[in-house]
Amino acid sequence: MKGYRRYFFNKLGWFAITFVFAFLLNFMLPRMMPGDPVAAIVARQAQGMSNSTGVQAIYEQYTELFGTNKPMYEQFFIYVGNVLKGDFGFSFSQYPRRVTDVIGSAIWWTLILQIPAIIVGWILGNMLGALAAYRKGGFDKVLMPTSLFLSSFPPFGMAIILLVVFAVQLKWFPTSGGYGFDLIPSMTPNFLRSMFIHYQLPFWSIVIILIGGQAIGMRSMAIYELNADYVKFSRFMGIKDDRIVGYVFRNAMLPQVTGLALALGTVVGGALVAEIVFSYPGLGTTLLTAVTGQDYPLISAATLIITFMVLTATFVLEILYGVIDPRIKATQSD
Amino acid sequence: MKHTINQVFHSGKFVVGFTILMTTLFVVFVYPLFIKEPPLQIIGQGTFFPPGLYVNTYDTINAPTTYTLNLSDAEARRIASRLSQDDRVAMQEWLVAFGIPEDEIDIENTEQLLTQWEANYDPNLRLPGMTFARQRYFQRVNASIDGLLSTEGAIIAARNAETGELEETGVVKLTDFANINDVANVRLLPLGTDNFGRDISTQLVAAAGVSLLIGLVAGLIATSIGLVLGLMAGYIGGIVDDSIMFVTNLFTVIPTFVLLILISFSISQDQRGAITIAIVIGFTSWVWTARAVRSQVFSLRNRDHVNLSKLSGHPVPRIIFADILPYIASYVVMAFILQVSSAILAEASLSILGLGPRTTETPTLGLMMNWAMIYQAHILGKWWAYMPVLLTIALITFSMNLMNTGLDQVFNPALRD
Amino acid sequence: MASKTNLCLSGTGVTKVFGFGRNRTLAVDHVDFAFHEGEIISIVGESGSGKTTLAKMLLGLISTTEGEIFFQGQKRDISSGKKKKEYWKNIQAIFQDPFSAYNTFHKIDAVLLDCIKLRGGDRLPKEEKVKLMTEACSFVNLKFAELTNKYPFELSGGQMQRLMIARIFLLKPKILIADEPTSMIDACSRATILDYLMKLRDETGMTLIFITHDIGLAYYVSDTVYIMEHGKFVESGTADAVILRPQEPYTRRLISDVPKIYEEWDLSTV
Amino acid sequence: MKGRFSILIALLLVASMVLSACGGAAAPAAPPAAEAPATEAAVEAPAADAPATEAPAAEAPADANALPRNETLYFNGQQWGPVVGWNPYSNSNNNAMAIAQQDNARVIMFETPYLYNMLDGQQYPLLADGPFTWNDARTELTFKIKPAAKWSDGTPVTAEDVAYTWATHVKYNTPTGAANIDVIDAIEAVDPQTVVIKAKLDENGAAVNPLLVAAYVSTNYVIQKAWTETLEARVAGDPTQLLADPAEDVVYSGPYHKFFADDSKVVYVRDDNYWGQDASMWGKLPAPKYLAHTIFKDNAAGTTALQAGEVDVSQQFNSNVQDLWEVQNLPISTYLPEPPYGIGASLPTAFFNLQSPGLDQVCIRKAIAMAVDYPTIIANAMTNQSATFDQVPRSLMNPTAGEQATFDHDAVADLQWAGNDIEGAIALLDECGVVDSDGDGWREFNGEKLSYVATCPNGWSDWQAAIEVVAAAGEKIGIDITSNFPEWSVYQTVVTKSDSPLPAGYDIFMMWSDGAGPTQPWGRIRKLMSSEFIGMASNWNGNWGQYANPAADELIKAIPAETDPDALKEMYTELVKIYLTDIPSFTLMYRPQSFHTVNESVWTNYPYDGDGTNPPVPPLNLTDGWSIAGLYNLELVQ
Amino acid sequence: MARVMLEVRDLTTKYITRYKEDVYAVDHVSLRIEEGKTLGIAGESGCGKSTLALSLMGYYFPPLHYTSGEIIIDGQNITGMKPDDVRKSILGREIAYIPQAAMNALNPTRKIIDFIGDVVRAHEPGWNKQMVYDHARSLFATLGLPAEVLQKYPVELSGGMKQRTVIAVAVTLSPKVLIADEPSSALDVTSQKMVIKMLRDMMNSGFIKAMIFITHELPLLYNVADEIMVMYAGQIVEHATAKQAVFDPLHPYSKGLMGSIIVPESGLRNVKLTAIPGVPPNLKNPPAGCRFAERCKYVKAECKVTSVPLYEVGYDRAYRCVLTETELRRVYQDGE
Repeated sequence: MKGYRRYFFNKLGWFAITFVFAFLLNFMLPRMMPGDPVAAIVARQAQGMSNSTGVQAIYEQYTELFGTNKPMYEQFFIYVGNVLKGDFGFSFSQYPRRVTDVIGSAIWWTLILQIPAIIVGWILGNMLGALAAYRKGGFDKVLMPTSLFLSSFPPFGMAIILLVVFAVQLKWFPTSGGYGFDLIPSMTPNFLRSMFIHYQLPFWSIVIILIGGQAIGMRSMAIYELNADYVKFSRFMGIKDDRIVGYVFRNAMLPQVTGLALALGTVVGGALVAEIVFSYPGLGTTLLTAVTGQDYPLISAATLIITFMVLTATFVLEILYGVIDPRIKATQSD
Repeated sequence: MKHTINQVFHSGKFVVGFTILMTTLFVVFVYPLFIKEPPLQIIGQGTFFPPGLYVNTYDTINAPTTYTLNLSDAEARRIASRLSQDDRVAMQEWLVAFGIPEDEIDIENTEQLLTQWEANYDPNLRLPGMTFARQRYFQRVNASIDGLLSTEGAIIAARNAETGELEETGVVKLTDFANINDVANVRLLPLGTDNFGRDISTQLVAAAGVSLLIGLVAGLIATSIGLVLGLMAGYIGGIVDDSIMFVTNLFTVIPTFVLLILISFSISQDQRGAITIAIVIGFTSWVWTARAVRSQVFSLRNRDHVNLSKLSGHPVPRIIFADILPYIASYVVMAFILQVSSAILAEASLSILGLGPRTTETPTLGLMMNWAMIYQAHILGKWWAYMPVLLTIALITFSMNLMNTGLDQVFNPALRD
Repeated sequence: MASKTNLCLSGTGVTKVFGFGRNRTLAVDHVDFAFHEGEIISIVGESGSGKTTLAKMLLGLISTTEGEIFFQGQKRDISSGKKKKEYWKNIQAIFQDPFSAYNTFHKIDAVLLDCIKLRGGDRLPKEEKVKLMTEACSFVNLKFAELTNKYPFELSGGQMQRLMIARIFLLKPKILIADEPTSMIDACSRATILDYLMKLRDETGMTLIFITHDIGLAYYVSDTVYIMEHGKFVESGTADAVILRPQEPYTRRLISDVPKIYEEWDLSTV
Repeated sequence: MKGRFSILIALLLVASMVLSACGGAAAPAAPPAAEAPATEAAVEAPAADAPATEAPAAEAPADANALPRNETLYFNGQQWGPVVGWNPYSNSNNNAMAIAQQDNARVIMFETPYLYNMLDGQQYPLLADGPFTWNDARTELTFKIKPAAKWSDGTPVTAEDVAYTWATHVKYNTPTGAANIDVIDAIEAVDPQTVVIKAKLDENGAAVNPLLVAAYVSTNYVIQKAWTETLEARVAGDPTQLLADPAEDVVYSGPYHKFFADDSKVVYVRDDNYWGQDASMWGKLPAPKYLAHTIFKDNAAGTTALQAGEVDVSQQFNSNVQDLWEVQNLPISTYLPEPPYGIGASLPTAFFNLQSPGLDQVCIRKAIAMAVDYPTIIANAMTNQSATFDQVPRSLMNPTAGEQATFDHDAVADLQWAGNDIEGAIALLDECGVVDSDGDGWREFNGEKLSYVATCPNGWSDWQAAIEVVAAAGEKIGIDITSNFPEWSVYQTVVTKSDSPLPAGYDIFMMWSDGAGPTQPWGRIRKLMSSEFIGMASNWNGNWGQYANPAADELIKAIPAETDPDALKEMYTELVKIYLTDIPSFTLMYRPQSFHTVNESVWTNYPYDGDGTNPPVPPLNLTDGWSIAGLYNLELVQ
Repeated sequence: MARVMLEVRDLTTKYITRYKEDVYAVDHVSLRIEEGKTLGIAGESGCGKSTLALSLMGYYFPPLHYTSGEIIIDGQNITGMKPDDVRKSILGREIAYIPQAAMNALNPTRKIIDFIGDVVRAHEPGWNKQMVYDHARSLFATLGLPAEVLQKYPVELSGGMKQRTVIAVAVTLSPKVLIADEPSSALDVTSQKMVIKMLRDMMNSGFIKAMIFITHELPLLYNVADEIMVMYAGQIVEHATAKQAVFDPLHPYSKGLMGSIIVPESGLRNVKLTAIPGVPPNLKNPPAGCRFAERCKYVKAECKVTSVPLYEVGYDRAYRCVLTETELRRVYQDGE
């Protein structure tokens, strides 16, 4: 257990340090963008005003409110202080809504969509890869290249193809949104079913893209494992092939957990784009509108949340990995 | 070396991937030799002309020779093209609603149907329960079948320069044909036009080239950074290694795509050329290479041949170039290929969000997608505006992924089939 | 038995520490030694005893954490690339795994030419170089004409290891450190390798330092044996003294654990 | 291991497939329960084209969470983000569906005294009772409030509310207050029914701008005094907070109010006690019980929903809109059957930066304007949803009949240019000596190569497409024009900064000009040509190219006070002449005030050209200004 | 005569490489082990000794393929049995195998006890967890291994312990014959000795009835084996008692091999070692005649043409050479 605790704290330390840096980056980068976001708000206020003093007054009022007239470091410390209090400030583009409010309503959609999609994609990909390694033949020669081809589409491309084929042409699924256009969210079966139907296309567009890469990785891992000494020994101990294949899959899949953790950042990026294509509510669209609307606080918070999600997921995966793979504990206690 | 290359080209996967890529490159280089038009030239007035062969109507009428072909099905085709089965059913429906007994209408009998229609149809009459859209539909049907059964040709008239009156200059008969070779202006648009009225095929070829270039530049940058950092971290080790790995880990967990969005937005659109985007992509995607190179170098630097090289008095740069680089070359090549393909994907993803390169001078695959999406090509069924682009992206990345898998199997014999 | 002639390589308090903090490991722990010219020394230890680390420090491939190494009685100075190069004219090595000791991308000629270059023979005419290489190869019973333009991996393990010796033949260093030179070689080629090493030593009078885990080998070849355990020398002395009459319990155990042919191998002592 | 996984996956797959298949299959199975779509399909189009309406809607009218399809009118394109508040004082509310004080103010929740009708240019009373009157000196405007007008809390709307609204705008320096303070001196309640608006007077004792005073009554909401006082108390008099208050408790007078709002939609429900059902106003309630606005992320999503019958009224640019009925045979139509399909009301305009070298020359400006291929812009950028300049020759007026009548077409006919007139442009340039003297293919002026950047905000697709065509025109006449699309946030900051010269990269740039409204075309002309905006730190009005012409300024100043129609026509004609001669900016296309595409699968009787309504209902999505009258005419499709 | 625990007749197996080439790594090998005996197999790397170990199990999977010959374990001829029957009733029960790289022979993510459970249940599906545990416990006790090991993962064990655990797992079902392929080559001398002692004890206590011990370390082999077979290029070239094999080898190859032994024993310092030049032949197309001919000091013309059979000289002595015993002894005499 000592080895594992050390592993845990090691990872936790990493998590913390990375988070601090990510926080800094997320604060800095949006603020390096050109243009004046306050001007956008003033623009809305000032349309049709023909006296310049009035506009100037409004402009100053908002600059003061958002603190954009202060030096960057000062803004940063104010920001840190506020964030620690759970306050991410006002959204510029959706003023006077608060960032927490904006993100709070979007994040659940993203979580509900992405977590299952990533898990299912990962499992399917790994199964495919393992089967390709074990069965070889047609499996390896047809299914693998096919899944590789499918994964070669950019995430939005897969989303568009699914959209065109299944929603626009076949009309099996709705084209956009998170639930029926005529529904009011509630926990009724009707609503849940509508949500489920709207869920399908964004979900599969993420899954399909994910499968190929995972399958390739798993195939290699599984082949390595199949050649491992314990396979030979187990065979000579009379253990059935099924069970041995079980060993192999498990052992090959475990490192894939880290693979997934590492690839998570990319996957989430692609999934955000898929959200946008399907007009699926969530962080993807929030982020996009925030970026184009130069909404610093919203961009910072959205990227921070995404980073935090990825970081946490990575952390959880690695911790889990440490729990389920005894090899980790052992190397740590050496 | 030769042996390795030989082996590489014996890998089916690699060869297939390589062939696809080379074919793409071939097209990119050869196509412009034949079609010399600038890819972004606006030739169509209107959006999304469907793929096909375009024949200039004016030149057709004025073709030097007119041929008379008496095709027995010419009339049937003409009628079918202007009066569809759906239209007939709809006409029947209108007539029935108007009060004509249904059994008196034979929708297969074109002549009778048209007569009944002509006698009864009133474009301004809105039958009870009929939507406005439906009323307009009937107006359009009415307009389209006007003169359908006429056996007269069409008269060509020209304005008299003096009087300003129209004077008949000729008649185009129903049986008149022109040989397409006689028509002065014929243009093949194999993939139609885009929303700007630009030839998609020409644009696609150019865009594929630019996207490959972006991929190449980004891949080179990413690979170089990754290689240098990986070499430094792996070879020097110690604190250098620790700090490089720290940065690398940082970049791994911060979602690259988010970073990419932020950076490309900060660059601002007017600065965002194709190459700038490539550079940005390159600078955000070196992590994997750095990791891979580092771990390779790590195990290599303690290998005896490196020690031997040191003992032979070779300086560090030579050791790195002669004793380490060749060993990791295969990894680096594989990493490079992956970088190229992921950079192409990244450009496309950025562009679709409108954060791609500016380029009104050069098209990229991502930009083509972006415009097609903005003009809703996908939901209006204008498949030629986006499907070829998507397929091109997929094929290019697929070819690279295939090559990579092939290489992987060559360099890791355990993975071979 | 080599008499106590001039000191060739010696060290006091030589220490190597890897890592820091929790990962700190003491690989070599304040060892003192004195190797004399023309001597054959074996440093014997089990895996993880620090013998290879010590060898690398002696070679100057890794730095020492503490302690001093003296070459021919002088404090060794390898602070610059040039000085290192100079040092390496005097000390060379043969490694355990001939398959990984060669750069597979370089031809055999390059390996040998490097040696000529290190000996300052860079400017020699080509024929002269070929002559030198041929001579070196024939020393280990290889035909240079057959090897030229070949890659190391086209040779067998034994041949590669012989080529290593040819390399040393060209360099004629004062000290040769042989790190498990025969452990990856089949038994029947082992004799050949050892023979050539001995022959080389006889011709050049160099100091030969064997790094090995094989007590049999150490006994077989060396004048002086150092037994290493956990980074420390636990016992040293002449081969006969140490192997046949070990004083330290560790040495005794080590020797008793090795299967033998003439004596009974006592299995009850585990 | 393997077995377990396979089973798991198989289950997952099967479950999702079965469930989704149910969803898909349920739709065709549903018709018995679905009145609207089913009958529509039978009457209208072959079944294959029946919109794939959501199953839940069709089969479960009993579900309290589903909006009954035949009581709900669906919109899109007015609102692109979630609602941020319900505060009618603020312009920051991203609640465009309910709150948009503009020339054709949106009046579903908050109401204005008058409704502007862009088709006939008239202001029709809403809260007001009968037309307003001017005193003889045109310094005071008087109108009465309808006795029937009531707030949602049942209290009557009074003149005091109108006066207090204005007082609040002024007190807290709201945008509305700041915008009108220069022309309105005070608004007073003479008695509970009578409102008097006192105009600001100039040194001569005349109203500064009677036109703007009159416009106030149809562009600004009346807000309840009592609620305003509650709000003031809540924010303790802080202007920023007053504007930022989300006003969930707001009291309104309109026929609809908030029902539900989240990130994907906002729904309004009819107030069945709405005062407007009184005979003095509409005499009935509007037809749909619910107004629902779906928030789409982009046009494509909106169009698909429109195709699917999930949107009834679409206020967005649907490219190639005619495909929807011609190709896809959907029951979708626009106001006009043929291009331009809608009534153009705004004039997307390319401004010349008159400070850029060479662009101070009329001949160069004109050459560029002549060379631009407008038919291509209209066909490609607008997919023909703009009148051509053959149909509506260029002027300062929008294509509505009312504005077109304000000037003498014949008098300016010889100033018109056709566009794509490369030869003409070349001749013009040659004539005024702007030639290519160094043989590099580009013309020089004062020895400097003519090289410009044409720009518009990134992502504004039709403008971008238009700018591309402008850039292409330059090359043909030897002027180097490249295009550039900065982000909107950058673009707006740069362009609206009129107190310093525009930076490089903004030689030719696009901005909008006013649409239809009670002050038009005067307001538009002022913003296109008046020099008064030069030097403003943040100029959100116009004339960003910094054009100055005393003659034009004079006319612009005089028009608001002029009441004689003939004199007005003469003045307008003169202004058009100046504009077409000096070309400080040029219109690239016409754009509707709002796009108005309707799907008749559930509702019908939408306004269309020649629908016989009197006064005519403008195609403004049944929410803006007089177009709300359309809501009362809607019928369900039988 | 003692009971024959394992008899192999003319066993030939081959590898089929990826390029569809056949490599006959075990070429007509016959051998026989009696109860209580250990048969040692010696040879250089690549001589086929490990393949022989695999081939003896009677259970083949790609790339190794059975070609011909018979395997009889304790009187039971397993040739021709269905692979699944072999798996169920032979492997682990009758004959067990300790792999060469025993370090990695245990599934790294499975606890020892669970792995033992898998092994047991592969043969006795009815056993429940408790039964397996009790069995494993008593087994470990018998073999002198700590019971805690059962609850550990392989990575938590030291090298020596891991190796002994592998052996314990291999003998879980008390097989009659144990095949140990270089079981101690990766261990340090102390661990090696413990492993050997364990194997010895198992033999002595009759826990296993016979053992085949494969190694290239001759001193070790000498100490473990009762009889030694020397393999060269897929063939047995000499078979003798351990003493004879080491001190009186007949085949020139065995002679060379034994001449290269180095042990830290008095008087063996600086003695002349024998060296065999050259490399073993490629088994893809082995030479027609004697496979050692290329490297043999005493080669004759005929050696390169006719294949040489294994001459039996006495019950437990055989060699493969055209020269007679006397001729060989003479040439060796002359050689020195």
